[in-house]
Amino acid sequence: MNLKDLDWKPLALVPVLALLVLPFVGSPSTWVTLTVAGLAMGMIIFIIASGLTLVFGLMDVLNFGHGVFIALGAFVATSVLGAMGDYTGSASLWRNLLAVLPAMVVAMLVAAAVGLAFERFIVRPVYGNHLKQILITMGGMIIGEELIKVIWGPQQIPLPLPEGMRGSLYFGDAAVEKYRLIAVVVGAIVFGVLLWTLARTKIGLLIRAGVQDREMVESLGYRIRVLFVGVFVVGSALAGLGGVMWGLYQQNVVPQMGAQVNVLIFMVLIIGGLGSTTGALVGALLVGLMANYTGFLVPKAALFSNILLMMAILLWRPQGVYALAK
Amino acid sequence: MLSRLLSNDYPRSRVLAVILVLLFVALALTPFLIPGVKALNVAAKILVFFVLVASFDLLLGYTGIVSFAHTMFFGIGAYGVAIASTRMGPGWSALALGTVAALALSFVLALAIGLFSLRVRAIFFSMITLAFAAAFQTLASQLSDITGGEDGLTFKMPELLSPSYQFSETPLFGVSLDGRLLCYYLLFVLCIVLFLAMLRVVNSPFGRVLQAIRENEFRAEAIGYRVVVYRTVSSVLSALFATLAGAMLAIWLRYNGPDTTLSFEVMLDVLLIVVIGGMGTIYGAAIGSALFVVAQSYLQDLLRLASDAVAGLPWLAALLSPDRWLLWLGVLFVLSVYYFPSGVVGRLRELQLPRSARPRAARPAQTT
Amino acid sequence: MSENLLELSGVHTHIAAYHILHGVDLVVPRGQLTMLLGRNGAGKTTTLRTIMGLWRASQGRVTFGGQDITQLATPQIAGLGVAYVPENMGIFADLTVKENMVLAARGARNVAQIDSARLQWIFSLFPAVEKFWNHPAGKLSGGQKQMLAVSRAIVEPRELLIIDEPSKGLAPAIINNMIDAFAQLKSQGVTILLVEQNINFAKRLGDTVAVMDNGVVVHAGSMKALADDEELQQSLLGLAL
Amino acid sequence: MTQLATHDLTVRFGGHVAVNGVTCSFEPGTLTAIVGPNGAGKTTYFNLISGQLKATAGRVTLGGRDLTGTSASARTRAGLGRAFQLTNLFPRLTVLENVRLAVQATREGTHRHGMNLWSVWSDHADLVERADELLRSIALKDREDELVASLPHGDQRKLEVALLMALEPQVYMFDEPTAGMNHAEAPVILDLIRRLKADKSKTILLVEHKMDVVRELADRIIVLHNGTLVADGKPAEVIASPIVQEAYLGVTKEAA
Amino acid sequence: QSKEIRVAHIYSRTGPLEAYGKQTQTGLQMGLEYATGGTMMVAGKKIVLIEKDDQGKPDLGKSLLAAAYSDDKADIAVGPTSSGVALAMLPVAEEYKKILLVEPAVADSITGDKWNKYIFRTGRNSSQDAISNAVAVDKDNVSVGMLAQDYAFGRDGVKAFKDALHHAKIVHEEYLPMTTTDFTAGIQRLIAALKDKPGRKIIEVVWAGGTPPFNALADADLQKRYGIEVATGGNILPAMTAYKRFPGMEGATYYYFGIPKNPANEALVSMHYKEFKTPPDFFTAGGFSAAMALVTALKKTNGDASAAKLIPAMEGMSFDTPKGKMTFRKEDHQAMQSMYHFKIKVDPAFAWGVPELVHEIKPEEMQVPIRNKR
Ligand SMILES: Nc1ncnc2c1ncn2[C@@H]1O[C@H](COP(=O)(O)OP(=O)(O)OP(=O)(O)O)[C@@H](O)[C@H]1O
Ligand SMILES: Nc1ncnc2c1ncn2[C@@H]1O[C@H](COP(=O)(O)OP(=O)(O)OP(=O)(O)O)[C@@H](O)[C@H]1O
Ligand SMILES: [Mg+2]
Ligand SMILES: [Mg+2]
Repeated sequence: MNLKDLDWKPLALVPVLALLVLPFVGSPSTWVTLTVAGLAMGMIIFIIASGLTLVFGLMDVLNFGHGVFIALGAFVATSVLGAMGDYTGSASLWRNLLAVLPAMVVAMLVAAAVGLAFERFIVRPVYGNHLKQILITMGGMIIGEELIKVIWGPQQIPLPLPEGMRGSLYFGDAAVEKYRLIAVVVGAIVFGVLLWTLARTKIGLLIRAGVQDREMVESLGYRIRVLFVGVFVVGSALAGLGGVMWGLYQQNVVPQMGAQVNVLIFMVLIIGGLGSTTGALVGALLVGLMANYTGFLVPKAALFSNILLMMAILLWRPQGVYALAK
Repeated sequence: MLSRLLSNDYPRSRVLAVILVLLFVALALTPFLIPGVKALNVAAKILVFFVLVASFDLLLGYTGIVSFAHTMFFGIGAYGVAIASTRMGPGWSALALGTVAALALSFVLALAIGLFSLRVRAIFFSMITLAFAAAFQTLASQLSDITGGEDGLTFKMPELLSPSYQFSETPLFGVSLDGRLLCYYLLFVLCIVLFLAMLRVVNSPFGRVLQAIRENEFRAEAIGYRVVVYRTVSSVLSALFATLAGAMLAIWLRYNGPDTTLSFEVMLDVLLIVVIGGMGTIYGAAIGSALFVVAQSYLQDLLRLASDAVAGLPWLAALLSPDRWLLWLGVLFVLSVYYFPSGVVGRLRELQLPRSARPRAARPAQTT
Repeated sequence: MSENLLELSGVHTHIAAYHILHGVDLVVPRGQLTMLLGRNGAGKTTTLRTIMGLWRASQGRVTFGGQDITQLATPQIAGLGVAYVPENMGIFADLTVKENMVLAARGARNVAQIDSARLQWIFSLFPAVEKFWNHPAGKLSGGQKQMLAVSRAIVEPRELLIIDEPSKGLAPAIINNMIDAFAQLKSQGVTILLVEQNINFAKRLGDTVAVMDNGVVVHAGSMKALADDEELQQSLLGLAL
Repeated sequence: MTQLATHDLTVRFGGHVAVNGVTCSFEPGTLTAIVGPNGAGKTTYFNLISGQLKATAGRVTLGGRDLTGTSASARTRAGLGRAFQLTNLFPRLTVLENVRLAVQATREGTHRHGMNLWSVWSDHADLVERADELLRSIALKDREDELVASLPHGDQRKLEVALLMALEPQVYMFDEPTAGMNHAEAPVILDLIRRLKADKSKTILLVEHKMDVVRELADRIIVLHNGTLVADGKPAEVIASPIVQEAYLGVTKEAA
Repeated sequence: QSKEIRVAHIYSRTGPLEAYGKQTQTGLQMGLEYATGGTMMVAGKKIVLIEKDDQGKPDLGKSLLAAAYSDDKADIAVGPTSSGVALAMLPVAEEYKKILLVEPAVADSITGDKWNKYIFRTGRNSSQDAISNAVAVDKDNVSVGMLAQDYAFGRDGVKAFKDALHHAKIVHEEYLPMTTTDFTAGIQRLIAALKDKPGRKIIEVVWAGGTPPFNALADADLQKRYGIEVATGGNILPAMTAYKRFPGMEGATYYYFGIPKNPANEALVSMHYKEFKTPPDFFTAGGFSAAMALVTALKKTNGDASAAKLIPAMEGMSFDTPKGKMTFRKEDHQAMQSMYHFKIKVDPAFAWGVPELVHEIKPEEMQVPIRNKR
């Protein structure tokens, strides 16, 4: 991308917001704690939302079932990590990573495989029809959640964070949880890879074109069918990864967790603008920051901070901060 | 006469007509045909959902607006009756005041939402209403001094509509003639009246314009219709009908809480019913509600039988366990979108139409 | 190698419950420009869509370069070297003109990889494509969209071009350019199949002609014969010209 | 007499001026053809007149009434009717319903009909009759119950025109009404336009690339080029002018 | 008089509280077996258990209870899991003039202002929870910051807790949305309020369901940095895994299988291990207690399940449970029961933090207010 073409205003929003609240927070150490935690939270949200930016943003598929893949990833992680007690119990970060990485990989693979089936049996018949997508993916969501209950049981399952990832790092009087820093690294990797793939290849273009006129893309000789499946599967895998990250953050998982984060990530995408990876990142960071700032300054409003943020952004840019599509 | 009543919008399918008549008779005679509290509750729920779903169809099927905030109005209606009855004590004036106040609030909110919808893309609008509805539900449970919070409100109805009121000592055909029965028939009559009213609205010149807007808003504006006005009127109307459905539910349940009327689950049910019944056909709401409510109420019983039958196969039994009834509802969801893309009513009508007039699988024409 | 690049024999097509094509027989000789004529609703578009695999023939055979393509999927057919411009032009409105072109160039991953001489040639034919290179294609004028649609079809060499009403909405000057372009393409050995309503266009370019009515081909022959034969034109006038 | 006029009408898209200070008025009883190369701004000019686009500058008046700033629907109600270059119908409604809706929109007291929530649409038999009549006039009567989406392209173009006719406006704006229409079918549309011309109270604007059609129908031709009005006059004169010959018909280029 | 006693158990077989409801059902079943010596007979009558699923929906619970009393001819009903459902059910019991034995819904108002004489409750109420938790921290020179969910239960819980404190001082109340997942802001506010206070500093957590704040609290290292402790009540075992990170944390619980020492509890634990290979949990004990109460009462009335007979028999009745003896208070039919002041120990053999008994808080030690208007 040409640097001159870059629309910097939305990116500037994040630091501007942070600086704006500084005088209100008062104590600089509290401000640092809130800001760093908020940004890191934003990164976690970005990871769980990243799959949906592909599926909803590019393919225009309103997948309410996305949450199921998040929950699935988290549940798979409970099984994998549960079997690797030696590694998670160790206080060494490296041994912990040796457990968490396979958990991520397995979760992504399982989510991808289920995503493949989901695409085939649930989503395929309804491309291009939002209403039907909403309905049928809701159905898929219910089925997925119930199947999770059949396999893992209806109760909450603990997903303890490996020893070495617990606790905080201190910068003066400000504390930052270690896990959040790990999330920042993972989020940055996901962001980079997504951005690179979409910018460097025709995939992004093809998908957007395919959404507008499938027949034409096929007539140009592309197997859009395969591409859509591929994107959906990658989206599901990212959701699985997000599930692992989210589950480890919460340290316990419930079958309903997917439905619980659905609305949040939809809001992030609306703020960010459909189909824009950068937008999703900005949206997630804003949401993470806002939650902490309002939670600290006006706790009563914290509940509605996301909605207020979304409304404000939409009044400024009705298509979200970065609108790819018209 | 009948034609006037039905606004000249006949079921347009013989099978459908027969089913509708049967449904009408069944609902009219439920208290006498099927004994028991459960059956009556199921029938009453069908009546309420019928009105609610039809009002949503006005918005979705006829105007093409996908809003997830519809249950908000349903909830407002129910809370109107609930709060008034709790505060003022049971009585007709509480009922009337509660309903009117709820209608007024719905009117204002629907107007605001209607106007806001103009600013954003349709798909954004849906997502925003989703967030909005969630916020409203939270608000309802937060304002516990007024709404009873999570616990909701349990209240009493006027004497005449209470189970304890007996207006005849001798039971008729073994059914005791009490306030509950009266309450049921009140709902029944309300339901029929509201249904006919909605049927009239969608078959009025106004209703036709709504369909045009749904199909191609740009062109509707170009041939001289003020899209904004039509959209807003239709949102408001559908909100008001939903409010009335909420009031009906509160009257029947003598209870209301956030989960009962405001939860996303209710919204999902409404969506599913619209699809099962057939979008853009008020009749679909009747068929859909009946099918869905009955399925929802008896699915667990059915599954119990099924899982007992396959008790030997643990895996299958786990899947068929009554606790997993939602799983099967989900499957039903998916299958109905698959196999009844135009709903039961649409399907039946297609079978009836002359071949040449059947809708064709066509890609939408490109518009500029 | 057969004489005819494309052959349809006895093709029937149903759309949903409707029987639209009733046994179409059509040959498109290699290296020639074939005109498909016929009144509104005759089934021309349906024939083209059937060739592209966008509708599936319920009976009959479509062969391309001797290979049976009746059952192939659209991308496979396109992959054999067929370019298609649909009636509605199939512009990706949300993408820029440049992005539209990049997609059409299957072999290129970005603009730099598109054969630049060919691109310059396209720009000279259709100046608007160059002028609006970075604009969203949806904002182009009707004629500009048509130019873009045709440009996409010729951005890379293809064996067969299928175009549904190329001259629709174009100003006479541009029609002239297009006629030039088709002539050049033909000289490079490209085979072309056009549906056309503009009779002058047809007369100036067509080598062979087929006239459709009611889902069948009612006349096929050389364009010259048809142009010279006033009587035949008269008898087909109601149908085609 | 109502006359349509544009004063210094301009629209800018970013740096691109699509219509550039066009001042022109159109008399009832005349058919003015608007010609110009692709992208000259003809459709955009129509969009500005009918209110689909907001002008950056300039005014549109009808019979002395200033319509600048009013919505598209208001302009339609004021008597401006247009058909679109790219077909733009109600795809999943029937042919009859498409036309009927347009008839309903313009009947005296639009608001009474359109906003009438309590009468039954089929009771307004006059509307259906008028729609029927229109369909007959464009030879689509036999397809009246079909969904528009399944019509062949040519028939959709005809319907596009039928919707405009149904509006019975003061000013008719046709944007390439016969594009993609067969030579045997196009006369149906051309006949309709001819009949309209006979009604001397109507103003007709026609964008058309087929010069034979223009020559036959137009009383006056105006030429747009790069958004600017470059020629205006009798058909024969305008067609003979060098700018039309060169930029539009491409005569010199071919010679070169 | 029929030969059967029909008991309807209405609970969340599905829905958000599915896991809790199932524990109650297991406990109830085991309790009935234990109390009847495996015969399921009382005074020559067979106890028939009818299960119904309220899905956690009050409206559904309400109509299920009506259907149970009338269509299924149930004599007595037990349940439900959620307080909201229970509150909606109360008037139905009154309408049908039959007993509803509430277990395990906790809201005070069930035996408070919404109470009617057909309502009994074996489960503990919020006040009992709050008072026992208060007992665990109520010392002089203690500053407490409350961390609770922002809705009726959270606020009521804090209020009851406050009312029960006599020595310690509440210096801050932090209410967070029920769905909170990021606790940074709330914890920062608590730190600000507590860190400069003299004496012991405690954050008392009143949290049910959702994401509990314990991990966030543990990660913030409050003890080390500011000397702030964390305290909270008991919970189901999976939720108590988070307690492992707070060795030495004090609080009070309703039940933990290792704490009470009595025959009923031994029976429950061994039955449960035998059937599921896991210890019984929070709500299993409740279901078991409800069964014991029922059978004891029916024995007293000699199998007469009418409310007219049962109410006098049950008022003031004492019965054995896994938590020792409980007594239905005459005034509001709330079962008075022991609670357990515990201290968390970390034991690698268990996946959760193990609560060790500090002190059994006997019913007499708790002034549980009577809130109904009788
Ligand atoms: N999607 C569809 N569903 C049903 N019928 C269709 C569909 N598309 C086309 N038809 C019918 O098939 C017939 C042939 O249509 P086709 O579009 O092939 O005609 P055409 O020769 O291309 O006409 P035109 O010159 O107007 O473009 C028409 O009668 C049309 O109504
Ligand atoms: N909304 C818009 N945004 C940006 N540019 C536009 C927009 N609408 C039109 N244009 C540009 O304005 C110019 C005029 O377009 P217009 O559609 O008016 O041309 P036209 O004369 O009707 O051409 P044609 O004969 O091809 O239909 C074109 O270059 C087009 O790209
Ligand atoms: Mg065609
Ligand atoms: Mg144009």
